[in-house]
Amino acid sequence: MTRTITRRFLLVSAAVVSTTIGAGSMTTVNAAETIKLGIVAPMSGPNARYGGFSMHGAELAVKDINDAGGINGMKIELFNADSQGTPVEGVSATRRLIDQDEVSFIIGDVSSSVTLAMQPVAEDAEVLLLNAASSNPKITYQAGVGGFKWTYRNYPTDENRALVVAKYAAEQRGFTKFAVLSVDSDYGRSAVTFTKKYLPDFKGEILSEDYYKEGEVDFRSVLAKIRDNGAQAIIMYGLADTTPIIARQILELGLAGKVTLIGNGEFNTEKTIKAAPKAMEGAIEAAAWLPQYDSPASKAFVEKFTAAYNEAPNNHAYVHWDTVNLLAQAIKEAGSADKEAVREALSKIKYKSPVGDVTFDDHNQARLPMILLQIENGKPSIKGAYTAEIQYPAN
Amino acid sequence: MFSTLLEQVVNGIVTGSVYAIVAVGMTMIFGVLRAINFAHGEYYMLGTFGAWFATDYLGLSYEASIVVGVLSTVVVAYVVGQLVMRRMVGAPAESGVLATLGVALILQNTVIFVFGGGYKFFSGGYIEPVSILGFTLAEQRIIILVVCLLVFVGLELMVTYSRLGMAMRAVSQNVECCGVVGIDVPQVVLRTFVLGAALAALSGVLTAPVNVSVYGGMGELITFKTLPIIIMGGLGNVRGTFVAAMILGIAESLVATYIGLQYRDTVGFATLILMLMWRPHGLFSTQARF
Amino acid sequence: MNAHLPILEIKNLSKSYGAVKAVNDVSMHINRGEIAGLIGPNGSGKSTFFDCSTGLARPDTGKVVLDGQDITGWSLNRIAREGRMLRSFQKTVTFKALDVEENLIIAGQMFTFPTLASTFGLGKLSRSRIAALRERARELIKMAGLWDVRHQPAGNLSGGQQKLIQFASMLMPEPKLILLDEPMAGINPKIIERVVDTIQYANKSLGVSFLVIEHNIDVVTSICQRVVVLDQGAKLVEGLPHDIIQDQRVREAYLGG
Amino acid sequence: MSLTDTAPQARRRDLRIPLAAILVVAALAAPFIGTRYVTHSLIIALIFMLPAHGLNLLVGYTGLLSLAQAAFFGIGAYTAGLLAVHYDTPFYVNLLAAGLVSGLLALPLGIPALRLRATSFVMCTLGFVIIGQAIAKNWISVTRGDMGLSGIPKPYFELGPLSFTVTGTTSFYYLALAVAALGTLAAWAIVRSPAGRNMVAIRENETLAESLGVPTWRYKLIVFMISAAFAGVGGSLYAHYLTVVSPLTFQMYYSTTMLIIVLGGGAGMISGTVFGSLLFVGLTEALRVAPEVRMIAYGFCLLVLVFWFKKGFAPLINRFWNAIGGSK
Repeated sequence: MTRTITRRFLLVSAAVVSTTIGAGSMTTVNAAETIKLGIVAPMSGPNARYGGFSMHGAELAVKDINDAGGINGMKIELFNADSQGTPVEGVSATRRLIDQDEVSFIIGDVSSSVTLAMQPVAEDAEVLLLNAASSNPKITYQAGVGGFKWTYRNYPTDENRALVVAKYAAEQRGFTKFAVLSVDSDYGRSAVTFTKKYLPDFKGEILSEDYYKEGEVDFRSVLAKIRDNGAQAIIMYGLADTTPIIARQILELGLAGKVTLIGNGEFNTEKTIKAAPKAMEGAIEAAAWLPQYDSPASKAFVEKFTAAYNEAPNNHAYVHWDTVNLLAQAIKEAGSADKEAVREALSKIKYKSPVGDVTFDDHNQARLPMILLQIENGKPSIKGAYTAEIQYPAN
Repeated sequence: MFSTLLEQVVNGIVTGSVYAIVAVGMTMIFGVLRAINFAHGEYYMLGTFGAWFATDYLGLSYEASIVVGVLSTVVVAYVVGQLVMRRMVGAPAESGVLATLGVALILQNTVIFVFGGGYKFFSGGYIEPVSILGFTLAEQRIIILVVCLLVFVGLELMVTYSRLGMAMRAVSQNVECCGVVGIDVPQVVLRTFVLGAALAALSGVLTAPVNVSVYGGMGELITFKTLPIIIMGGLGNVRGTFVAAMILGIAESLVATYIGLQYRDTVGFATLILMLMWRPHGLFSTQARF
Repeated sequence: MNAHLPILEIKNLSKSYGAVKAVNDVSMHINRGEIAGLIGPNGSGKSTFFDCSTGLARPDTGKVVLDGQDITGWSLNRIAREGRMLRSFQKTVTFKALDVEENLIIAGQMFTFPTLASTFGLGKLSRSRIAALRERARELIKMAGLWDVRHQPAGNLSGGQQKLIQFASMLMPEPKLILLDEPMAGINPKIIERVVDTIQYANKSLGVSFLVIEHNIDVVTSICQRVVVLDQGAKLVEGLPHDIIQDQRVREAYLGG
Repeated sequence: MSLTDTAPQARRRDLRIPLAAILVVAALAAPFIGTRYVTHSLIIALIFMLPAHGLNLLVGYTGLLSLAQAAFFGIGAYTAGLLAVHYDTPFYVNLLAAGLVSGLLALPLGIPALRLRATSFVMCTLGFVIIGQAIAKNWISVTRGDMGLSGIPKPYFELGPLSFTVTGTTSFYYLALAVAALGTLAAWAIVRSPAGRNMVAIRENETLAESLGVPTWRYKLIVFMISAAFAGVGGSLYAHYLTVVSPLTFQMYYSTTMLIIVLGGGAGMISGTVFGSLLFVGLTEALRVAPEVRMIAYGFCLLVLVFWFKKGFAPLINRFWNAIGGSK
């Protein structure tokens, strides 16, 4: 008994030690010729439903760039690290990418609180952190001139989005009575906060305010309340996979056509609309991108992604794909993969994304065009693209 | 005013039915094993995934997908039951927590690994609204309600009259004595476990059409919803679980309507804690009343 | 403390469980230095009476006075700690995973460190007091004949040995009074002798008073100076052991019960 | 080959002191041996060691299985974070406040919870985590809700002329090491005191302990508070290290992590918890070599732990420790 247990113990500890050390010694030989890029995203647990798309988007972009001969002859080597959507794991993942894999560039994370915890780590190691999916305004409040020199965000902030949607809904559709049904996260909450800031300008009022937790599936109670309070539109800054659930329940309660969804949450994808066409009709969304966007680059992306992964890309897939391309162009313009040079290049970049030109302000926040669309006859119809300067609070 | 209240109560009952079918399996497993199954929601997820796979990949009808979803879960549950649950007879509570958490991690992340982490859309089922009592419900919800009642009537009968049912009662009363009277305890645990997992899967398949979104992590939320129910229902108590599920369903509905949707997930545990302060031994007797 | 007063006095104790009157208006006392017996057929309320007197259950009515102090409503641990009245349980219980010495040290601890803070090592330096505790534990282990197994986990020992651990444990805090619930149940005759010896040693040399519930009539007659008989929750008779066993009512109670 | 029967009897020497010395030196030199990633992993292990010690007192010594640890961890993290952000208080103030607030809040929570038995108690403690998260999300005026508290300043000490700020991973490692060492010492002092023995008595047999004068109810309550205070102190380190505290701090994942550390290391042993936190962090980090199957592998490790190492690694550590102890 003693012997076997001790042996087992030794075996297990040997295995743990050797994998740790083994992982540590995996430094690549031709470091000069590859660009090391790390992706931090939730890949296990409930949040994996966002991380999976992020990873695929980035993979696709890297593959295309490498197939085309790389950037100035340098290939991109992609490392992925699981954040599980928790700050501790996210920081561990980041640390590992920086110290073990020796990456110079990191794209991540989806969850804002993870990104916020990653920022000081990247800053400390002087590694370029590109965020492509967190919307917490703080991330860029404290970046660039706000402090963190190495954080950039290629994702729209909620303020611009909220303004565009509120303005269109009020001025073009004449809505004045609104109900809030958004996700209970920094994204949902801050978008609604900004909406509240602008609504009075358009004589709009909010009749009820509800936030749902991630994974919520039962909206009947809230929708019944909205039916009874007579709101004309539901302000919904939600999660992509919740939109079809809400749409179906709008249908179920006989609210289709009586109340309109406005906000953001992949209202425009074919599957969402198909889930409840009558409920989605007339919905207004401000999106950074949509699969039907009519540009060759965007169409090519959708096609390639669908072919490679057997499912249509979503917004997370796109933003990560786009951010890899953005980084590639910055490296090309810098003429080298030197972090410092790439950072300089990024600040001055004028990147042509599939939806328009992207530049960065002094807080390292991308000025992104926001596409406003309306669902008409079961198809998204683009009503315009808006870019606005972000106003930063005085520190 | 009254009609809103009535509508919310009905909503709550429908939600409660879903919880009840999942929770009853969990509570029966507790009855025979004295262990909380933190992986129980994963069988709900597996059932949904099986059905999604059947409709999306195999192109089967929704009815056929129910069978595929439940059967595939039964197979997985049988393997887990053989390898893990059977061996947990008489293990301390801590081991139960860790082992079932391990199983949850394995099941959840294997599905993510195989099918990809992204969410899927479930198409199929009967989602057209019908009108009753002046408000509308999807047909599927009526199916859920009916199935829930059938399940509980069936369980009552099974527990009272079938051999497995009697063995389950015996095991939950006293594990030591079962060995003496020739009841194979691990076998009873295994069968109860597979039955419980199948019920969870059934609940998953039935709700898939109205819940639409299918993804690997969906089981965790259901586990958390059912945990307070099984405690309130009196661990191992089938009827108590039914009542507790209905109470929670209705309470959630009312909280979502009159207080705010953001507090909905807290209702279960808040109700549980309040109830435990009032009656530390639960609303119903823990003496397994199968 | 008046030496003439009984060490324990129980007045008009009653306890019901639902409609069942488990103990109905029972009074009794134990004199200082006495070994008293409590007998009665099964279900006569002996255990309930015990539980109510020792704080494990709360009596509905009645009063428990220990050494002149009213201890009615005190908790089990407070009665043990502050009243120095200890009790055993019908089922032999020890701290199974701990060795014999630890078992005894735990038994003495709350009397050496009566405040909670002092057990955490706050206040006066406690090392010498722990050493004294260990010393006393070793003496009692020797007396109980457990010296050779003192470093064995209690759970590994035989039922009889565990019973001895239990007795030795109860002597650790220098108790005034010990209540024994069927100390001879399920142990072999050799150990019975040993237990009897231990009880008598504690009574004579350490001055501990006893109240013993016991079914073994031989033991009762040999050690008890006075016996109380309970039947159906009420006191039937009280008297000298050999008078009691001849009492017609007692015989009827046992046979008819 | 087993360690117990290698060295011949006559030549056995007590290797415990040299080994302990090596371990101390290794702990002190760690940041200079490994990369910063290793240092970071060690910091995480040290941060989790504190709540794990608290949980060990509760589960391992007193026999109360609790999942509330993440709730007190979160309370501690928010307390330290709020103090640091709003009042810019020195580190030790935040740390003590975090421990105090968590410990004191455990009193009103523990009184109803500890009346419950077994499973109900476990679920009640899990409820604290769920409700804690809801409060952190919805009490926006204080916690900033989902926005979380970010930009928590680096820990600084204000000791007259000796004022300094802890910057960089290496310095933080020493800070965490010092706090964890003090925590370990405190836990050790508790379990070695008569109170520790009383806790074990409660674990072994509550009624018997009660009959021997142990005020079990008060002990359970005090241990629950102490364990919460440990979690709170861990939370303050967490807040300062990650610089961000969000409602996500209240999640069952952290509670189970702490439970895995305690049970994996070996419940009812201080060295088990120390070893457990290193093992746990080592394992989760080692599994990063295969991100896709990482959590699957982790799940299997849990099963291995439950079925093959029922008592965790503590018995092995004990045996090893005695084996190198030499002959008497």
